[in-house]
This record gives sequence, C-alpha cells and structure tokens, in this order.
Amino acid sequence: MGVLALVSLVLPLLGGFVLGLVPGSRRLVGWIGAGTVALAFWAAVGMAFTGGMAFPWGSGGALTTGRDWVFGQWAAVGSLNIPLGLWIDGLSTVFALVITGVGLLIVVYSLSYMAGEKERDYRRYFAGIDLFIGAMLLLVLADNFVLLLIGWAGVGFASYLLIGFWYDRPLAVVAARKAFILNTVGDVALILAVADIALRTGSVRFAQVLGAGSPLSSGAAGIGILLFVAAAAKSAQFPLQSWLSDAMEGPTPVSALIHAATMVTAGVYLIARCALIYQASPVAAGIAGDLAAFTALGAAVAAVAAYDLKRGLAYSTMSQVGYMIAGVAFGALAAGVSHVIMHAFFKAVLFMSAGIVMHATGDERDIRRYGGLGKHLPLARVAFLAGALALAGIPPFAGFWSKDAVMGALLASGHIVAYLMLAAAALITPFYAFRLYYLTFGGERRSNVPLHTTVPLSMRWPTATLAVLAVVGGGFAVALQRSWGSGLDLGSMAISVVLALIGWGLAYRLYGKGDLASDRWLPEPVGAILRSEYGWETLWHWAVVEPAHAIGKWVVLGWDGSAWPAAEGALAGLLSLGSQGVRLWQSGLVRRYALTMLWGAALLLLWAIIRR
Amino acid sequence: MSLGYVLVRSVILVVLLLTAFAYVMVLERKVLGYFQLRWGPVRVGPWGMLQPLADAIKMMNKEDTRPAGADTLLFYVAPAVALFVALGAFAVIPLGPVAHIGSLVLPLSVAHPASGILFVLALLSVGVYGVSLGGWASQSKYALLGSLRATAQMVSYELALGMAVISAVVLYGTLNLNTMVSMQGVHLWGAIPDILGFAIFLVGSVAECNRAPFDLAEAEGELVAGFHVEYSGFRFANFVMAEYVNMFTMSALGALLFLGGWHGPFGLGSSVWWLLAKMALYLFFFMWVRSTFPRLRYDQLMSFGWKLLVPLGFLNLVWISTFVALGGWH
Amino acid sequence: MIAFVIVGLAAIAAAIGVVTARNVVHSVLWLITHLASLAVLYLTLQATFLGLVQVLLYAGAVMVLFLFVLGLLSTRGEREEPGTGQPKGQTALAVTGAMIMAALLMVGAAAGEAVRSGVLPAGFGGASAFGVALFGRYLLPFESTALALLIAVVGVVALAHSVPEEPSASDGFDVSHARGADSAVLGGEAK
Amino acid sequence: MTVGLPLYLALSTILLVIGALGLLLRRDPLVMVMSIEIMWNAANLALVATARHYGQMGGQVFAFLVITLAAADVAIGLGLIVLVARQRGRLDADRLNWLKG
Repeated sequence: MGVLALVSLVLPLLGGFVLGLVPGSRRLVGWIGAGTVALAFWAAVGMAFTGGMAFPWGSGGALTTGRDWVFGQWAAVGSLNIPLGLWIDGLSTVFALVITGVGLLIVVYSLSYMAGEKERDYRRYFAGIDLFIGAMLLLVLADNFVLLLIGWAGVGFASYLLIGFWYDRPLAVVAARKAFILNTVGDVALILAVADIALRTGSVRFAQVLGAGSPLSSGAAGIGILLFVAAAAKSAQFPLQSWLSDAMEGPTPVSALIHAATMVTAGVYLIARCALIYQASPVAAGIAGDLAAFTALGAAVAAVAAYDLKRGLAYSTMSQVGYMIAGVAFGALAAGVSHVIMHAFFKAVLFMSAGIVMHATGDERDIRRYGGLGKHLPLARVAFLAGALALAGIPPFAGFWSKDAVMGALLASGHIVAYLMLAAAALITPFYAFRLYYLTFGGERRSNVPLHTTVPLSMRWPTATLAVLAVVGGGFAVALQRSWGSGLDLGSMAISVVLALIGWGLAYRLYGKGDLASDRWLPEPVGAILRSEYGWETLWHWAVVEPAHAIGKWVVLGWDGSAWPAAEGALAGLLSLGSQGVRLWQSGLVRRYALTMLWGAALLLLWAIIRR
Repeated sequence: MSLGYVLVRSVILVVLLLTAFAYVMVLERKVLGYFQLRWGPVRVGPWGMLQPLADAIKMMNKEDTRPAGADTLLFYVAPAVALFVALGAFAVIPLGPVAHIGSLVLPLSVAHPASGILFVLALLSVGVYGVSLGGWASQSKYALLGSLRATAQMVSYELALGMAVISAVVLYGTLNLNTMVSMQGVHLWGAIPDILGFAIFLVGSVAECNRAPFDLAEAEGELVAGFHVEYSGFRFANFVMAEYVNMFTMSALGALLFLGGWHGPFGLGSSVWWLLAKMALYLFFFMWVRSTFPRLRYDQLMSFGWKLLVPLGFLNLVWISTFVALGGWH
Repeated sequence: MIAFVIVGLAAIAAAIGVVTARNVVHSVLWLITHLASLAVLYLTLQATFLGLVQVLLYAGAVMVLFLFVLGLLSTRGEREEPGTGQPKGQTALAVTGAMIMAALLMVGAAAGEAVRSGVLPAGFGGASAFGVALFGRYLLPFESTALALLIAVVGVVALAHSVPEEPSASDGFDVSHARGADSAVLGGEAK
Repeated sequence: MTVGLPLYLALSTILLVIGALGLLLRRDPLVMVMSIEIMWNAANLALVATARHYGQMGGQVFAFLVITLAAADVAIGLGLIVLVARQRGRLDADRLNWLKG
C-alpha cells in the first residue's frame, strides 16, 4: 500500500523531470506524459483496494486511523524530526484517486488539444502537467507538514509554468505572475502556520500533531486562520481569489486540471486534513467557513454577467470551492470531500466541452460570438449539459448529492449565516450555468468565423467518460458519505431541489431561446461591475499597488536622488583617500607579496613560541 | 639478504633480459616479415639467428654523434635513464613461485617488496624521462616535438593503465604481485571478471611502450625518428633496449595481473614456463598490433585516451568494486 | 643514520641546485632528484606507501608537466632573462627574514620531545593502514581536498579554454576553417 | 643509531628556507613554482617525521593530501604561466604587474 502510494507519487514527478530535460519526439512525449499518469492512477487504485479506503475520515476530525508509512529520514533538527513518509487514509486516497483519475483523462484530452504546438512546447507542456500532478500527489500523500509544504510550493510553481505556458502572450505572463504572487502569500501563511505548529507541539508529523489527544489546543485559532489564508490563496477564496479568473489565460486543459483535479482542491485538502484545528477553534472555523460561503455567493453572482465562457466557469469554481471549504471547515467532512470528487467530474467535463467549443471556433472565448453551436458540436453540447445539470444540483446528477449534503450539514449544525449564503448561491448557480449553456449552444450563430467541427478521438473519449461520471457519479458521493458515516437530510434536499429548479426555470425563461438580447434585464453598470469582479482589482490597485509605487517613487527620487548622493559622495571620498594609502602596498611584484608573507609567518611563529 | 646476493641476481636478470631483447628483436623482424609476406633476416647465421650479434657489433662501431647545440650532460644521461628505469621496473616482477633448492628459499625476483605493483607503477611513470629528456637535450625540432608528444601520450595513457592496474588491486585486495598470482591459482584468472580492465591494460601497455599504433613519438613519416633522431650508435641502442625491456615488463605484468601468472589453464599445474609462454603470447600481440594497425593521428590518440579509456577505466572500477563487494570471488 | 646523512645532504644539495641553476630544465632535474631523495627519507620513516606515491605522483606526473611546459615554451624561443636587479631591499629583507624564520623553526624543533613513542602499530605506513586512516578518520579532509581538486580542474580548464583571439579580417577565413564551422559562426558574430 | 625527530625537523627547516629564498630571489615564474614545491615538500617531511615520531597515520595522510594539492597548484600555476607566456612572450615575475595599484 505504502509502496503503491510512493510509486503513484514518484512516477509523474519522474516523468516531469524526464520530459523537462530530455528531448523526444511528440509521440514519445505523449507516451511518457500519459503513461506516467496512467501508471500513477493504476497505483492509486491499487492503493485504494489494498486498504487505503479502509481508514474512514470524518469521525470528529482527529486522525484516528491511517497508515504512517515512513521510508526514510529527511532531517532532524534538535528534537524536531522530519521523516520522509506518506500518510495513507481515506482522505489522501480519495484525493490521490481524483488527482490521478481526472488528471489522466485531462492528459489524454491534451494529447490532441495541444497537438498544434511546436514539438518543444509540446514537451514543455507535458513536463509541466506531470510536475503539477506529481506535486499535488506529494501534497496529499505527505505524512508531515514540511513535505506537504514542498508539494504545496511545487503545485504553485507548476501552475505558474502552465498558466504562463504561452509566454509570448503578455496577458498569460501577467496572469502567471499574479497567480504565483498570490500563491506565495498563501505559502508564507502556511510556513508561518507550520512553524507555529512545530513550536507548539515539537513535531510536524500529522500522526502526532493531528492525532487523538493532540497537544494542539491552545493557539488553534491563530493556526487555523493562517491555514485558511494559505488555503484561500491556493483555492482562490476571498480575499485572495483574483488570480483564478486570470489563470484562464493558460491552455484549457490546464484550466480543467487546476479547477478539477489539482490546485484549488489543495486548500480543501489542507482544511480537511487539519479539521481537528477547526474543531478546536470555532473562531477559525467561523472565519474560514463564512468567508468561503461568502465567496460561494459572490462568485456565483459574478458569474451571472460573464461574457467570457472560461471566466464564467472560473467563477463557478470559486463558488463551488466555497461550498467545499465551508463544509470541511464546519465539520461536514464527508460532504465537503465528496463535493470535491463530484466537482472534479462536472467541472472537468465543463472545461473539456469549453475546450472543444474553443477548438472549433478558433480559440474564441466570448459567448457573445457563439450561439447555435449545439447543432454542430453535439458531443460538447451533451457533455456541457450533463456538467451544467450536475453543477446546478438537479437530482440525480452528481452535484446534487454532495452540494446538498454540505448545505444539509450546515443547517443541521446551525451555521445559519453560511447556510443562507450557500442557499442563495444554490439559487444562482443553475441560473448562470444554464445562461452559459443556452447562450453557447442554443439560438442562432452570432459570428461568421468558420467552424472546425472535427473533434479528435483522444478529446472525445475523456469528455464522454466525464460526462457519464457527471450523470451517475453521485453514487460515489453517497457511498463515501455512507462509509464515513453521515446520512442524507431529506428536508434540506427538498429545499435545494426547489432552489435549483427555480434557478433553472429563470434561466430558461430568460435565455431559453439563446438570444443575447435577453441579457438586458441586467442594468449595464451592474454587469460591468460584476465583470470586473466587483472592482476588486481596482481596489487592490489603489490600496496596495499605488501606495507601494508612491513609496518607491519617493525612495528613488527623494532619498536616492538627493540625500543619498551626498552621503555617497562623502563615503566615496573617504574610501578614495583610504585606497590611496592602501594602493602603495599593491606593488604588483609577486615576490614582494611573498616576502610579506614570509615576514608575517615569522611573526606568527615568534608569537607562538613566546606564548608557549 | 645481503647486498652481494642482490647484485648477483641483478646481474643474472640483466643478462637474461638483454639476451631476450636480442632474440625478441630478431623474432619481431621475422614476424613482421611474415606479416608482410617477406622473409625477414636470413643472411647472418641459420634463420638469421646471429643477426643481433651483427647488429651489436655495428652499433658499437658507429660514430657517437652529438648535435652542436645539445645539452651535453642530458644528452648523454637520457638513454641511460631510459634503460635503467626499464630494467629497474622488472626487478620486482616475480617470474615464478618461490623456488626451494635444498634448504635455500629462492624467490624468483630481484626484490619482492610488499607493495610490488606500486613500485612497478612508480618506475614506469618515471620512464617517461628518458624519452622526454632525450628529445629535449637534442635541441632539434623533430626530437623536441617527438618528446613532447611522447610526454603527453605517456602521462595520459598512464592514467588509463593505472585504472586497469587499480581494478586488479581492488579485485585481489593486495598490492603484492605474488599474492595476486596465488589468488588467481585458487579462484579464477583476473581477466575473467576484469575483462574490461584487461582490455584497457592491453591498449594502455602498447601506448606506454610507445609502440605502433601509438608510436607518435618516433613517427618516421613526419618526425623522421622523433625523440631519438639525433642519437646514433650505442646510445640509440639503449633506447631500443629500453623499449623492449618495457615490453617485457608490460607483458609480464599483464600475465601476472590478468592471466593467472605462472598457473597453467584448467589446473595444468604451475611453472615458470607457463608465465614465459603467456609473456610470449603477449609479445606476439605487440608485434601483431604493430604490423596490423596504422598509426593514430595525435588528436585521435588524445581523445581515445581521455574520452574513452579513462572513463571506461572508472566504469570498470565501479564494476570491479561491485563484484568484490558482492563477494564475487566466492 | 648514515642513510639519513647521505640522503639528507642530497636533498639539500638538490634543493640548492633547483634554486641556483641557470637553466630551467636543470632546475627541473634537480627538483626530481630532490623529490626522489625525499621519497627515500619517507621510506626510512616507515612511510612506504607515501614514498612510492611521492615517486608515482610527484616525479612521475607533476614534474613531467613541468618538462612538458618547458618544451612548449622553448619552441617559442622564450628563455629566462639573466636576473638583473631586484626590487629595492629584496635580497637583504629576504635573507634576513629567512634566517629569522629558520632560527625560530630550529628553536621550535629543538623544543620537541626527543623520545620516540615506542612500538609502531602493525602495518604502519603501509597501504592498508593508510587507506583506513584516509577514508576513516580523515575522510573530511580527504573530501575537501577532492573539492579543491575539482576547483583546480575547473580553473585550469577555464584558463586553457580562454576565448580565442578575434580573428582579424585578413586571416579570418583561415581561422574559421581551422576551428570548424561553429567558431566560424561565432567569429562572424563577434565582428 | 636512530635519527630523532629534531634532526628531521632541522632538515625540513633548511629545505623550507632554501625554497623560500628561491621564491623570493628568482624571477622566473617556473623556478618560483618549483621553489614553492620545495617548500611544500619541506613541510611534508616534517609531517611524515612527526607521524613516525608519534606513531600516528595522520601526518602521512596530510602529507598525501598536500601532494595532491601541490599537483593542483602546479597545474594551475603552469596553466597561468603558459597563458602569460603566450600573451607576453617573456616570463619575468617582476613584469607581471599589470594589476598594480
């Protein structure tokens, strides 16, 4: 089991390094890229069947069961012991399965999606994807916080490489940089949290820090908040959310990977893993959960006005991740984690359909220039529909079983504010999902760019597979919730079904004909504000960028321009005077230097003899 | 062991080696002749057997010339250095197991230090001075170029050769030549696990002796005769003798390190004759190579040594260490 | 004792020879003699392995380098200029300094214990004792020496691989031919 | 009669001083490098003699390391000398003063 986990972790990393360093033909690159992930998936399945799933998660948040498989010693600093080890239990197994499984489908999809790239870039792409998946696996399989931190940083780095994949596009470069910087904020928070944990408990190993009878009771609030900051950065939650929508500049399969399998779920994993800390500190849990629920609502509203298909899906991701984090922070672990799986299914299929659409329209992302695509791209249409139904939470599609479970758990545990925000989001979710659907696939075509409707085989199959999973995948959620011991709440289910149907109905009424003009119900200033993410960027700009710029200007012009040169001049004069004296010694005669050394040695010797 | 005793044995060895030199020289000329479809020396004595004697008399009677600008002392000393170092290296080569004559225990070598192989290596590495100084002291373009080439070549190939020898040292876990041979008698011949080392040793030994196809130091086509172009008469003969004695040392070393020394194959007993037979084979290899391969170009020589033999030597060392560490002997 | 006196005097004489010889090649030969006599001294001090290594490494490899470089330089006709003049006071200062140094070292040497420690451990100075010490207790110095050697190798390669002089317009064609197509491209860019 | 440590150290001192004088008074860089070699070897002699004196292998080991370092030193020194000879045509330590202050 441990070996399988290690295999599953090492293979993609190895593949990433090989692809990054060794040139090879397109064909070979494809085989290595997809092959390593396929083998990793195989190993993860093996891990699940050889007992990985036998350790349920969610009973009170403490790490009661699980296998700590240590295969080496990394570092020992004083009494702090950092092993090389993997932690295998239900949570890490579920994540490993989702990462490798959905990751595999996305990699296969990329084989043809990226086929237009130059051979060098093709290799670079798969190297990045393999590193991404490998780093994410390291993140979820690590048995201590330090290894987790390495995976965490590795995920950030790989996402930087992939978002900025088209480095000749300025927007992509800026987006990559933005993602990296915001992620770094999270990294710092995580490092601080880990340092605090190490200081308080003298260990960084999950088994000791998060196990039953953990010494971590005081200070849980601070650590919990730091962990939430880290998770917010990685999972694009308010207030560190803004990188995600810009990250759409990367290739679409990368978006699918970031949104479905890796990256954004890292934050969910972190909070689920540290559930004990949030149990210990209601304050931290409140901040994390309420902010996440707030993100869920805000992002859902923002998605309503989106013109960019991928951006709309990105807002939907923020919103859905908000559900997950709210769930796990408030202790609904099974529900939250099962929503990760369901979301992976339907969000991946949504992105893949979007990829097919973009592939057909020549990388067009603006839904105002789509319309009527359903006739030409039946697979994309059906798949997108399945994804949208699942996203909307219509029974019996995938999203329903988990999203409902989250909301039901929150209602049951009395987190009313969060529940209300999530319920509002649940009303809006079907609305924006179907708005995107109708405007893309329904109605008449609004652009005369010729369509390119052949979809390569390796793009068709993953999309179809995920579409099927989006339809019937709910079974996994139910099974997981069963095995981790939480039941279904019929009352809450009824409410959310009603909300979802209302949302869908509204969307159908407004956009059912696929007419762009029906967007006019939204007054233009509001739409513009929503499309600019509530002006959040502008706020950042005035609150952070401008002041920093002003300070820099002051330093350069005021200090560096006038005060400093004077000081410099004085210092330089002094140094110059000194060097005038010193340069006399620099005769350039090697033998003189040797003579000096001889006399110096003689003096040292004399000193040694006298001292004795 | 008294000084006189050592002296006697040294004299015996020197006489033996020089006689052997004379006849191996004839043999080589015969072999080369047959390779080139001609007869070789036939005139003096039956089958040309007295040819060396005639050569010696000729050499003695030649005028001993010295170039005007030469460094007198070095010009005279260089051939002697070459020959003495070559003879000295052979001093520690055991030609057979310790002989018992009555109560007298007689090791079949002049000296038998505990770290014999190191001694041989040390002397072989000094051997370059004869060539190098001889070429330099002549103060002639060709001689200088020849000696420069020889110096670079010998230093480079010494490394590869050293790698091969070290692989043998690691293999047997000793520096003592006698112990090495007796270990091969008990287990297997060194060349079997250490085939790569043996191959490197074969190539390196040809290069160390400055013989074709590695005879760039004297390349007659371009450098006339290289480092010894200005030498004549007996001093020239000294260089030739040194070359042949070096060949003997190399062939003996190859036989001792890799071919089981004085042990016969398939447990066919052990005797001095086995060693001599192996040395003869090895010498034939020298001649064979000389008559078969064209001379290498200088840059080919260098890249062959540094980019192929030395890395192979390292690789082989890794393999041999693994072999020993895994208890390959047992 | 006799051996020590003879070999020690030889070492001193050879060292003086190195320093005073007018011809650099003679200096090299004196130095080889010096090193060889030191090797013999090592043997009298039971440092058998070190003595052989001294011959193998120093006399066999390092000094050959000297000869090689001398051959290389002498083809260009550079000979030593006769030693005309020293920097001001160099001779006096050097001799005094060296004498003081010698006196001090002698004082230090005389202060040492005259009595040898008793029996040497078995195999002292042999290859295996040497190996055990080198790779056991003194592994760290060994490793750092290896690092220093690596640095030296890199340095020498950097020195030897210095940027070729920019070919002038007249001989540019020939140079590019001699150095292969790659340098031809580089040379073209440099212009 | 055995030879004690002081005698070896005295010999080592004499050699060191000869080397130092050679380094200080000769102007040919090649001879200077060789003088440095004499000094290295003088130190080595002291190390080996002390090793023998105390029956410890440490001195020999360090003498060995000194030999390797001396080899590296020669390689770099000769490399520099060849480079200088190529550029300047003449070897004189006192003229290698392009970097003087």
